[in-house]
This record gives sequence, structure tokens and C-alpha cells, in this order.
Amino acid sequence: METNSMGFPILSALIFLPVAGAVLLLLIPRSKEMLIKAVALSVSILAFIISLPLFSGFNKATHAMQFVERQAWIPTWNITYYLGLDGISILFVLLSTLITILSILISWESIKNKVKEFYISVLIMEGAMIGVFCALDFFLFYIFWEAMLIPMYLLIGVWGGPNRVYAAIKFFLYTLVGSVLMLVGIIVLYFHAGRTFDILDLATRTYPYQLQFWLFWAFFAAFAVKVPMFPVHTWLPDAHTEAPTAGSVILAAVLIKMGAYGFLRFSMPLFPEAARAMTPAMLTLSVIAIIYGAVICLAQTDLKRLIAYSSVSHMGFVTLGIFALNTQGMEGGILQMINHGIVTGALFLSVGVIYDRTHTRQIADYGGVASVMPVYASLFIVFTLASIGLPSTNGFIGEFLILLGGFTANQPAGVLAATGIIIGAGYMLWLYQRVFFMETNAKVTGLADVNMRELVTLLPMVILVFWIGIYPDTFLGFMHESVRHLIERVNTGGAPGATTIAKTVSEILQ
Amino acid sequence: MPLVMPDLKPITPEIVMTCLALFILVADVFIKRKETLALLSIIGMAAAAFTFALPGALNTTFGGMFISDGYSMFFKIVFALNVILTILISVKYLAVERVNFGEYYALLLFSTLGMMIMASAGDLIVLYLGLELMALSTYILAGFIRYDMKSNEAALKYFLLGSFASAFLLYGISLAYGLTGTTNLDRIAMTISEKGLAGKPALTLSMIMIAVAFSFKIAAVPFHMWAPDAYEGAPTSVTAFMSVGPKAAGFAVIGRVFLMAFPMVRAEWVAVFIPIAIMTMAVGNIVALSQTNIKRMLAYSSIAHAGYALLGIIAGTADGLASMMNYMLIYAFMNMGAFAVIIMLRSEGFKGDAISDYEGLSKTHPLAAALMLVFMFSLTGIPPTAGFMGKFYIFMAAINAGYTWLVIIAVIFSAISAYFYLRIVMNMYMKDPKETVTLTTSPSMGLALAITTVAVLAIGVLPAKVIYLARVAFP
Amino acid sequence: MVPLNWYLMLSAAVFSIGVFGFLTRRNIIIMFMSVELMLNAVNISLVAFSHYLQDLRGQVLVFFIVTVAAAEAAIGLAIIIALFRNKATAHVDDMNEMKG
Amino acid sequence: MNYYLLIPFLPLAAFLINILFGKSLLKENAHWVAILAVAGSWVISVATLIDVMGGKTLNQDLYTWVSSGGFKASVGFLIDPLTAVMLIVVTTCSTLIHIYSTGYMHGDNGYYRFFSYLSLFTFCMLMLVMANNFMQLYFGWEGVGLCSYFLIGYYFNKKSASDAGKKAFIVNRFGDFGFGIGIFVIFLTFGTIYYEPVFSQAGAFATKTVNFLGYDVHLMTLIALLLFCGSIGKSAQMPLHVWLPDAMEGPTPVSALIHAATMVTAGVFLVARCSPIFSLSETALMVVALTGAITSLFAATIGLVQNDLKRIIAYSTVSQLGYMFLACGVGAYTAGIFHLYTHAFFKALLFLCAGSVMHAMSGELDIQKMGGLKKHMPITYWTMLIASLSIAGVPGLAGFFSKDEILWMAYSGPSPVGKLVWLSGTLVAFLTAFYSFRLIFLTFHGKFRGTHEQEHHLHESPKSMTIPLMLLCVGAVASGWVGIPALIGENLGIHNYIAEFMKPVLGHPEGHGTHGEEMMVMLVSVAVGFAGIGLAYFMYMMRPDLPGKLATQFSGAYKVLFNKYYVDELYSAIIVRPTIWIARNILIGVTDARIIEAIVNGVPSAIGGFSRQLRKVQTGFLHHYALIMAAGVLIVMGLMLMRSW
Repeated sequence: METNSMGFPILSALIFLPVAGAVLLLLIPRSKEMLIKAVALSVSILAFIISLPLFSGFNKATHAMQFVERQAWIPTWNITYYLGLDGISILFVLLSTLITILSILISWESIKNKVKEFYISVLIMEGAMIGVFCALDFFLFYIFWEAMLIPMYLLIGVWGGPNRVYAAIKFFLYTLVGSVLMLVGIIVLYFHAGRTFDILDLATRTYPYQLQFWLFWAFFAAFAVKVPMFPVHTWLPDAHTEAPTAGSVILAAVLIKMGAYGFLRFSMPLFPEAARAMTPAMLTLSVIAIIYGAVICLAQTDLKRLIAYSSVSHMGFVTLGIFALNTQGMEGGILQMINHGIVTGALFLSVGVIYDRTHTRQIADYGGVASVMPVYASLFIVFTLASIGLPSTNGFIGEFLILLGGFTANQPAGVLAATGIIIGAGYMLWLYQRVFFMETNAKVTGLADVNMRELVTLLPMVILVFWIGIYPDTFLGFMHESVRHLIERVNTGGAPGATTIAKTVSEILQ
Repeated sequence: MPLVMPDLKPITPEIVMTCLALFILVADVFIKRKETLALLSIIGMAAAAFTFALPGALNTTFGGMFISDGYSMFFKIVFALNVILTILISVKYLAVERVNFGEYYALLLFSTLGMMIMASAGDLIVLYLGLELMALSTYILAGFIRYDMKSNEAALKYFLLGSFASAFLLYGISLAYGLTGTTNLDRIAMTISEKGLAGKPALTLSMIMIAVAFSFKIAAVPFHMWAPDAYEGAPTSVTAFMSVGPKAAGFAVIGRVFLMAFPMVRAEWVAVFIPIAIMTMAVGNIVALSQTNIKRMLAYSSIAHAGYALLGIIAGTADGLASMMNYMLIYAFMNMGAFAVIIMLRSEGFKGDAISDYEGLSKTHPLAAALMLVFMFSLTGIPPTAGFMGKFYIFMAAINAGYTWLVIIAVIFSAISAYFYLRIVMNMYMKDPKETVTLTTSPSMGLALAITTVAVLAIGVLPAKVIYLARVAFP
Repeated sequence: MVPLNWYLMLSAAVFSIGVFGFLTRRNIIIMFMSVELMLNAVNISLVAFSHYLQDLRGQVLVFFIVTVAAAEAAIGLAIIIALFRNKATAHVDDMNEMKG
Repeated sequence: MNYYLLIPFLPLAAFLINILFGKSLLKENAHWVAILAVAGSWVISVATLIDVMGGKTLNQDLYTWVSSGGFKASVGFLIDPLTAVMLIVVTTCSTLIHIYSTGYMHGDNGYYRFFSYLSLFTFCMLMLVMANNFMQLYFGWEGVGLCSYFLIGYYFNKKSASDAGKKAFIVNRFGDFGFGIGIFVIFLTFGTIYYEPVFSQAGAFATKTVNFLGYDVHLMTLIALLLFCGSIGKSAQMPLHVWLPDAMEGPTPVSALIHAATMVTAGVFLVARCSPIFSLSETALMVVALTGAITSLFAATIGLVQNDLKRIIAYSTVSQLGYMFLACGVGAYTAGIFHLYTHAFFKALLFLCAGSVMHAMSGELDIQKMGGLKKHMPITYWTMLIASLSIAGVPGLAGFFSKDEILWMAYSGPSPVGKLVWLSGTLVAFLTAFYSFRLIFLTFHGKFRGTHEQEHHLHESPKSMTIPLMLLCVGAVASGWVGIPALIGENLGIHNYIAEFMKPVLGHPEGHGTHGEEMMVMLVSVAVGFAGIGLAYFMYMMRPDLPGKLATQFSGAYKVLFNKYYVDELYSAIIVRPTIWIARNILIGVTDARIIEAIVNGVPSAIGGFSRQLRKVQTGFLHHYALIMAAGVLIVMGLMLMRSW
């Protein structure tokens, strides 16, 4: 087993510690709920602490994979248990461990029935999530990709809202149909590349354009559903509105990122020409998603549904950034994925806080919460501003770079996407006004302000919002090398003659 | 010509099984407590299983009529597993159904014997005998609950259509015999290539007849009509046995006959099997969507799984057959587990086989619900479970043989199948229990559940061993 | 010497009569008899082939078929009797408790 | 030179202290922290001004804010004459208004919150002014937008206040949209977004045209106009002016600080700062000038008929801002900045006086219900009178010098629209004088028209409010002398400090008019000013019934003016309501519900339906099963025969 620089198999530990925690929870009798919650919380905190050395031990100068672990798994099919992290995927692992702690904290009191199964699902969820981001073997990636479905299905289906069964099955089928097509794509690729699932090896080969085209669309089916891109997004609002707070936080903060991560890790490096040829289509879909998501938010009456549609719009920005195929766009895209994870995660956490008190998600039932819960109002305003991309918050950095990259790649797309920030400001401030300002609604009077537990849940998010907003280099620094390598591969990969859309910055206008 | 004693080593397992079955029949008269009979038959089966791998067991005997090789050994392991698990889950069940007779175990053993003979048949005659032995004992098992009208009806339908199909088989065999002058599979293949019978309509006709008969056995559409009624009517433990045993034997025989006897005319019989496979997957998955009885739903799911396994046959490569064998083993575990849970629900005065009976099971019996969840996800083919590994191997073999489009169809149908499996999980986890359900648990049932769950999760996570075993069965 | 084709045609004819009988008749026992008819049709063709090929293999199979047919008859009738005891009918149309 | 960094970071520190500890610790005396911070900044700004007058400039980066591939932006400070002047304007007004608000906001429960927002605003404005790259400018730009959102919506339990705040932010966002794209084009052209390299290389790209969204457009005009979008949004110019009048919902000190002195002038500052780019493109300058002229005319006409005290002053601000853009449009950036400088003082003064009137009249703003307050509030009356005289352009006061300079530059400047713009400027001068004095006469003169209970409650504002008024009044008078035009300046021995001071940054517009013409323009503007005052006196003091009769006679015109040319209703009809309608009916109703959901729910239910039909095939009858089996055999055989043909 090729142990990595750390000597200690950190990635496997990160994946299997939560799973071990889940198994441990199995043994605890159902009646001791407090013990279950304590164990779950400590396991997730332990996982977060273990994930910190990733942050410090990461070598930002190279695009090569780090913390690599490789072990034969199924020799007959040449499948290896192959894990590794690079600039693109490292941030998501940290996000996953952090988000799990917060979602466990937020559902401390709100989950009453089947507490044991809930925390088991959340912990298995964490293991699968980290697995997806670390897997470098296609088969292993697919295993984690699908394994994630079960806990999420249960999270939405069992502890969700009134219409949870429909939302859960819709979520499951949407993702399953997408990913089974990817499975066929993976197998075809496996045979075409001479029986290997090793992603890095696959990324160095060139495939005939025809094959690239079909495989790109097969992978698109799986990733677009997860992102969610425009036509296949309708599962998201249902899944979000019906999922319990922890479920929608995990869904919004990490699950959605896997689709975009998939584009970055698989669709681009493996099928460079197809990716380049498909950029116009992708950019149009992203722009539609941005404007469509934003405008639809204007007419929403349910709090969570509005935030869900806002994630469709935000993820439209991300895909715009990724398919701009230039450094600014891509780095902006990846950073925006982290930002969206933080901001929308935080928004759902805050909705959870208010939902625990009023048990209603209709915006009409709220009003004047600012005078009743001032601390909560100030926290919520920070996340609202981050969501509309106000400078000094993380949203701005991401959106600015994406729009810059998008504008460089394709001017009309850049300009249309920029309108997204106006509508974005529109619906978010309108939401904030209807919920927090104006006369205090009868339902809202006398609510207790944020208690210590909720404050501890939301504070890390506030810190991250301003940290990335004011000094993003700590996070952007990770990506430079990996993104440069990826862009090089996408632009020059495949037949040398192919015209590259993303020209260098200065000679665009000459 | 002196009487030459044929080499009996390869056939020792079958001999042991025959003695065991007869002994059980006789012992039934003396032993009152039927549980001991069950124990005896399990021990006997284990002993027979032990003899599979004796030295010198792996060669042909009786002049090529009986082949004992890696291929047949793998299937015999599947059959052994199948019968042991069936006996484990049916001990308490028979008492509940008040049909606690010793003949049940004897019949199970005879049926397994028939399957083992089919798996090792190198000659059409031996194949026919094995098939009939298995079929006849399974007909009786299907109708074992004499006082229940459904069980009788199931037995009748299975019997009549079964004999109708075996008549077709015989007609096919006679034609093949007529054309090639022999019933030995290897020599048939040789004569076809020597005499160049490839395009002859007579040969095609005989192949169709044989294919039809075997399709009946594995319940492939359009010859599946008996399966839903037989599965629903028969006692649940027999349904479990029927859904794995005869199906695996059917596939063993298809693999043997079509790949050993008719390799030259592969294009033709593949053309026969492709529409059958597509229809099987389609009907199996789609009709299962609107079922209300869980046994009937699992019948259609078993038809659908036959469709997936057919992909392995259609692939025709060594990988294809290995994937089909591997699929049968994994399918055995999944199905046995699922039926075990259904049997657990069957208690005095509570049928427990309607899907609505499963509502809120996670609240009343969390462990049973969790086990059922594992089996349901495995049948859907979701990664951490064995079901996915089985399907993945089949899809790999099929794509490698160039049937990517067929795999895409199969993949979409398996996505559709997710809905009706998840409906059970939905009922268990997302609905509140209507009335309290008491489970009839017994140590043997617990053992069976343990074996199947561990197998499903272990193969799901570490499939290397099983795949290697299936793959190495081929020279 | 009767040429082989005649036998084959006879066996095919008897076989199709058997199939036709199985499909149309409503009485279980008649259906069962038509299956027996099909089996015997196969015996005819087997014997014809065996004689034509001067090879005993066919006739050996005939013996097996006959024995199996007997066993089948025993089991079939047992099932029919069990059915009869419950529902006092041998008519196939009454046996549709399970459908869908 | 690095103590300059303290200027923005002192208010930031004050903001943090107030927002974190305001509620618990500082409750009542939160204002001390804010005032000390802003006063500190003011002292350092004065020191900077002295340093800059001594010729020293500074362009220093604090740290790299964002760097991705070729793009790099940092938090950096550029101190040059333009920044120095702006610093003085911002910090002086801010300090005085902080002091004023201690009195005005006394007893308000969100006291600490108000002062923390004020400090945050000052921080953002200072960052905007001192930026050395477009990214930090954009940071300050949106920062001040945010603070204006908070401060307008300060009384958040009032729907109208929170609506106004939201409207301000979103309309600003429209402007920022164009501004953002301007920054992208700058980056794509110059490869960097730092002022210094951009402005130095601007010349090289003077004649280039570029393909923007399919059209070939002159590059410099494109950049200039895109940046001008930002200014329109922020300085409430013609298309995007709707938010400023509504912004009066905020407390008066806010209107004074943000919507008179500092934030709204950011647009003018931007145009002045980017003068190297603007001056390279003829069309852009023309657009700026015309927008300025039209907006000033448009706002002045509305101001004539408004009855709300603060609304009148708000429209006068929009109109004066139009003046500044008019100046920049004709190339006289220095005159624009000079008018900005003087306008900040007297407009802040006007607002504060309105505040103290409102304070006295316990919140009443409708001037028709006032009258005769002169004897009750002498200080407020006299300071407001001086401010109105100054804005009307009475010689000797600040307004006269800066307005006259603009009119003269317009008249004599090279710009083709110079003469036209000068004409509209003079007309606006007349209207400004008229409505300013209409306000004075209706509020302070004549008999009291308010309720009895308000009358006996009338009193002069406390010391903490009147002192800033007086200080600002000094500013309103004295600030003009700094930029005396040469014509008058020589014989009085004072030369035009502002012009020389700003020359290195904003250059000197080459006007080619004779002294005679300059004298003529000056005389015309003075005459027009006095005519305005006279007409107001005549209409409101001599014949108070005349305005009523005129209003009924031209009721059509009156109604149009009173309802602000129905611009608000126009916008909501064209933009706001249709988008929401589209969102509700088309997006939710049609695409999401019918098309996508139809497929997403349709396919499974179709399969379900098909499965129910297929289920019926399983009839339960044995002979049906046998039939299907036989048919299956026949089909397979048919297939095979067909295949072999």
C-alpha cells in the first residue's frame, strides 16, 4: 500500500471514521438519545479535526494528487481502492466535515422520532460525501456517488415535511436515472482505455471525438441532474422544502457540488474536445439557469423553496464559471461552489432556527422578526448580503471572477449572467424585508432569540463569509496549480489542430 | 467387451444426495419431531457439498454424458446454498402453515438433486432427466399446502404449463438427435461444424424449441405466465426455493447447451434471446410497479432479474457466463433474504404478504425493517450492496461483447425497478404502522437472515473473491 | 420400407393435435391427456430417427420419456385430485383466483 | 505617509465597537466612539490636504485582495489632489452630521445601531474615495449602497422606509451592473484594473474600436459609458433617479450626509477620477453633459410643485448633481468637483435645517401646514436663508462661484453642446432660485397654518443641532472663495486655488471666451437668480392665492409635475410588475409546472398506467397462459424465418 507523505492514511480515516461512528451508534440502545447525539457530534468533530491537517499539509505548488492511497480491491477487473486530493477537491472535503458538524448541531432538538437512524444516516452520508471527493478510481467514485443516495433518500423521506415521500422518491429517481447512464459511460470508457478505471491515467489519453461526444452527454446526464442545471432542476425545490433542516443543509452545501465537481474532475479532463465543443450549449444552459432561477424566486411564497431556487441560480453561475474555460472563470466557479455551500448552508440553518420556533415556512406568516430577534436578524442579513454578492463577502469574490471569466469567454453570456445579480438582489432583499422588516406579525411576537447552540452553529459560517470575502487567497491559493493544469489539458488536449475558444486575455480584442 | 465400471468420483455428490433423500424419506416414518429431519438434511447437504471438491471430481464420466467441471461445481454451490437456506427459513414456517410433513425436506433434496444433474449434464438425455426430476418435485412442493386453494391452483398451473414446455423440449431434442445423430453436446457441435448444418431450418427449429423450454424454466417473457401465480400461490419458503433453484439450473443448462452444443450458430440463438431478454426486463419491471401483493411483486422482480442474467448469455463470452453465474449466486442471497423477512411476518392469522402490511414496520420492528431495506436496495442494484456488483459484472460483459445499446435499455429498466423496491422501503420507513405486527422468529430463521445479510453486504464491499471464483470456473 | 418423412409428418401431426388439444380443451384431465399425446408424438419421431440412423440412442430416450410420462401422470393426477377435493371442479375456467 | 491608512480604518473600528458592544455597553453614549473616530479622520484628512498641497502624492497597496491567473486586485490607497478634496468634503460633512445626529436621534432605541451604520458608511465612502484600483472602488461603491440601504430603512417597522431602502439598493444595482461590465472591459483591454497603468495607457487605445455584443464600438466610449452607468445609478441621474426622493424616508441626518453631501457625489467623483478615459471620447462627454442637463431641468421642474419639505430639497440635490455632470460633460472636471465641494456644504445645511424644522414641528413635513416659523426658530431660519441664497447663486456666496464657473465653462468650452447646455443651466438656475425661496417663504414667513397643539410646541433646536448648522453656514459662505474665477479674483488679490490645486489630476479645460463674455454670463446668472427669488416673493408673499389659481388653470401640467412625471409608475409597469407576473404565471405556472413537471411526473405515471394495463394480461386462466406461450413460440419461429430470408 503506497502510503502518502503523512504516513497515516488520512483519507481512508476521514471516510471510514464516520461510518465506524454510525456502526457504533447501532449498538447504543434507542432510549439513550442524549448519548446518541453526543457520540454523533463527537465523531463529526473528530472527523473535522482529522481533516485539518489536510488544510495545513497541502502543497500548493503542485497540481499532482496528494495524500494518495492506493490498494488493490478487485484484481480481476483491475479496480484499485485509489484515493487522493488535489487543489480542486480539497476544499470540498473540509466543507463536508464542517457542514456535518453544523447539521448535527442544528438538529439537536428538532429531530424527535427515530433519532438513532437519523444520526446513522447523517454519519454514513458524511463518509460517502468525502469518498466521492477523494475517489480517483472511477468504480470507487461511482460506488460512493450512488451510496450517497440511500442516506439522503431516508433523510428526506423519513424526517421530512408533509409531502416528503413524493419529494424523496423524486430525488432518488432523478439522480438514479442520471447516474445509471453514467455507469454505462464508465464501462464503455473502461474498455476503450484498455481495462483501467484509474482517472489520472484515463485523463492522459486521447479518445476519438465521436466517443468523447457520447460519453460527455452520458456524464452530463448524471452531473447536470446533480448540479442541478436548468431543465432537470425540478427535484431540488421539492427535496429542499420537504427535507429536515439538516437534510437540506447537507443537500445544499455539499451534494449539489458533486455535479459541478464531476464536470471538473471527469467531463473536462477526459473529453477535452467534446467539452470545448459543448461550451456554447453549456453557457446557454447556465445563463438560463441563472435568470430562470432568479426570476422564479420573485414569485415564491415558501421560504425554503425560495432559497432552493436561489441555489439553482447560484449553481448556474458556477457552471458558467466552469465552462468559461479560463483561469478566472474556473477558479471563480470553484470558489463559488464553496461560497454557495457556506451561504446557502447557513441560510438553511437559519431557516431551521426560525422553523423550530414557528413551524411554518410561509413567508406571509412572518414579518418584523428583526425587532423580536435582533441577533438572528443580523446573522441573517450577513448571509443575505453574501448571497447577493456584496463586496467584502465571499459571494462577491466568486461572482466577480465568474462574470469576468464568463465575459471573457462569451460576451453575451457574461452580460446576461450579470443581470442575475440584479434580480438576485431583488428577491433576497424582498425576502429579507417581508420576513424581518415591517410590523411584527402576530405569529412572530415573543419568539426567543438565537440560543447559544444556534449561535455556535451560525458563527463559523459568518467567519467564513468574511474570511473568504476579505482574504480569499487562503482558499484561491489551493486551486491555482490544479486549475492551470486542468485548463492546459482542456485547451490543448486532443487533436492539436482544434481551435481553442478560450484565448489568452490580451489578444481577444486586437 | 468387459463390463467397465465408469469412474464414479465426479458423480459422488449426486450419489450422496440420492442416499440422503431416500434416508430422509424413510426416517420421516420414525422421527416425530420434524426439526431433526431438517437438521439431518442440512448436515447431509453439507456433506454432499463437501464432496464437490474431492480430488479427481473434476472430469467427465459415463462417456461424456456427465461433466463435472468448474462451471457445474459453481452452480452446485449455488444449489446447496439455496436448499440449506430454504430449509432454515421453512422450519418454523411449516409449523405455522400446519403442513409440517417430512416429505417436504425429501422433495427439496430430490429437486436439488435434479438441478445438480442438469448442471453436469453433458448429454441431452441426462439433461432431460435432471430437468424432469427437478420439475416434478417442485410441482408437488408448489402445491404442498393441500387445504389452501391457492396452493393447489399454483401447482396445477405450474404442472400443466411445465409439462407442456418439456414436451417442446423433447421435440427439440428429437429434432437435434435426428439431424446430428447424437445427443451428446460435444458431438452435436462437431457434427454441426462438419456437416455445415448452420443455416438449416430444421436445426433452427430445434434450437427454438429448446430455447422455448429453457425460457419457460427461467420464466422469461413470453413464457413467464406461470411464474406470478405459482410464486404467489406456493408456500413462501417454496416460492423462495423456486425463484432461485430452478432459475439457476435453467441458466446452467442454457449456458451448457447453447455455448457447448451450438457455438457455430451463435448468431441465430442470440437473435432469439435478445428480444426475449428485452421483453423479460420490460414486463418484469413494469408490471411489478402496480402489484399490491409482495410475493407477486417479487415474482415479477425475479422475472426482471432473469432478463438481466440473460444479458450474460447473450454476451456469450467467458466473461458473460462468469457474470451470469456470479449474478445467480448474488441473486440467491438477495432473494432468500427478502423472502426470509416475508416469512417472518407470517404469523397466526396474519398473512403478511400484502405490501400495505409493511407500513410502519420500522417503528414496530426496526431490525427487520433495516434488513428488508438492505435487501431491497440490493435488488435495486445500489452500490454498497451485492446487487450492484452482480449487475455491474453483467453490464461489463455485455458492453465488452458490443451490446452497449442493450445495456442502456437494461440500465433504464433497472432505474424503473427502483420505484417498486423503494415503495416497500417507503411503506416501512415513511408511513405509520396500522396495527401491531408480531414476528415469528426462530434460531434457524435468524441464522438464515444473518448469512444472507452478511453475504449481501460482504460481496457488495469485497466482491473480489466471488468474482474470481466465477471467472476461474472457465478454462 | 416406409420412408422417414412419413413418420416425421405423422409425429408432427400428432404433436400439433396435442398442442391444439391443450390450448382449446377446458377440462384439466383432457389437457393433461393432450400433453401425453405430444410426448408420444415425440416418441414416434425418436424411434423413426433411431431406426433411420441405425443408432439405439433414440430408443433409449423413448424409454426414459415413457417412464417420465408415467411419473408425470401420477403427480398430475394427484394435484388434480387435491384440487378436486377443495373445489369439486375440474374445469380450468374456475381456477382463476390469482390474477393481475 | 502611512498614517493615512488610519483615515478609513478609524470609522471601521468605531463601527465594529458600536455594532458588537453597542447594545450592551455603550447604549446611550455610542455616539462618542463614532464622533471621535470621524473627527480623527477629519484631522488626518486636513493633514493630508496640507501634505498634498505640498506636492506629495501616495499610491500604496496594503495587501493583495484577489489574485486569479492574470487578474490581480488589492486593497490600495491613492492620495492625490482629487482624493484630498474629497476627503475633506466627506470627513467634514460626516463629523458635523455626527454631532448633529446626537441631538436629532436622542432617545431613539436603535441609537447605537444608527451610529454604527454612520461609521460604516464613512468607512466605505473613504475606501471608495481613496481607492487606487477599480476593484476597491467597486467595494466602496457597493459598501455605500449597502449603508444607504440600512440607513434609509432605519425605521424598519415602517413599510415605506424598508421599501425605499430596498428600492435604493436595487436601483443602485442596475447602475453597478453597467459599472461591473465596464470593469471587465477595462481588464480585457488593459490587462489590469489599477488606475495608474490604465490611465497612462489609455492614450494608446484612443482610436481602437472593439466588438461588443456584435457591434463595433469605439473602445473608450464603451468604457466611459459603462462606467457612467454606475454614476447614473449612484448619483440618481435621469433614468435611475427614482430612488433618491423615496430615500427621504430615512432620518434627516442620513439624508444630509448620504443623499446630499457624500454618497450621491460618488458618481461625479468617478467621472472626475476617470477623466483621462472620458476625455478621449467625444460622444461619452456629450452623453454626460446632456444627461446632466436633462436631469437638472427635469428635477428642478418637479421641485416646483412638491409640498414635502425634504422632497423639495431631494429634487434640488438631483438637479444640482445634474449640474455637476453637466460640468464634467463639457470637460470642466475641476468646476464639477468645485461645485460638488460647495454643494456638499449648503445642501447638507439645507437638510439639517429641514431636520430641525421637522424636529420642532414634531415630524410634520408638509410645508402647506407650516408658516411663520421665523420668530420661533431664528437660528434655523437664518442658516436656511443663507443656504438658499447660496444655492440660488447670489454673488458672494459659495453657490454663486461654483455655479457660475460651470455656466462659464459650458458657454466657453469646446464641447459642441456647450451653448445648449449653458442655456438649460441658466434656466435651471432660475428654477432653483424660485423653488428654494418658495420653500423659505412658505415655511418661515406668513401666518402659521399648522394645528394649534403644534404651534405652542414650536421651539428652537438644542445646541447640539444648531452649532453644526452654524458651522456649515460658514462653510456654505466661505467655501466659495477658494475657487474665485480669475475675472473677479485678480483685482481682489485671491487667485483660483482649486483650479491650480486640481490641475495635475484633472487638467485645465481650454475655454476660449473673452472677458466680456465671461462678465456677460456672470451677470445673466445673477440676474436669473434674483428673478427667481423675486418671482417666489411675488407669488407666495404678495399674492398667496396666485399659486392655487395657477395650479387649477394648468391642472394637467400641475398633476404631471406633482406626480413626478409618473416615472415610478412607469418603471413598475414596465419592469417590476411584468417580471413578477412572468415569474408567477409563466415560470411557475407553465414551464415548471406544465412542461418540466409534466415530463417528470408524466413519464412515471404513464409507465404506471401501462403497467396496470399489462397486469390485466395475467388473466388467471390457464388456457390464456398456454395460448400466450404457444403464440410466443410462433412469434420466435416467425422471427427466425424472417431473419433467414
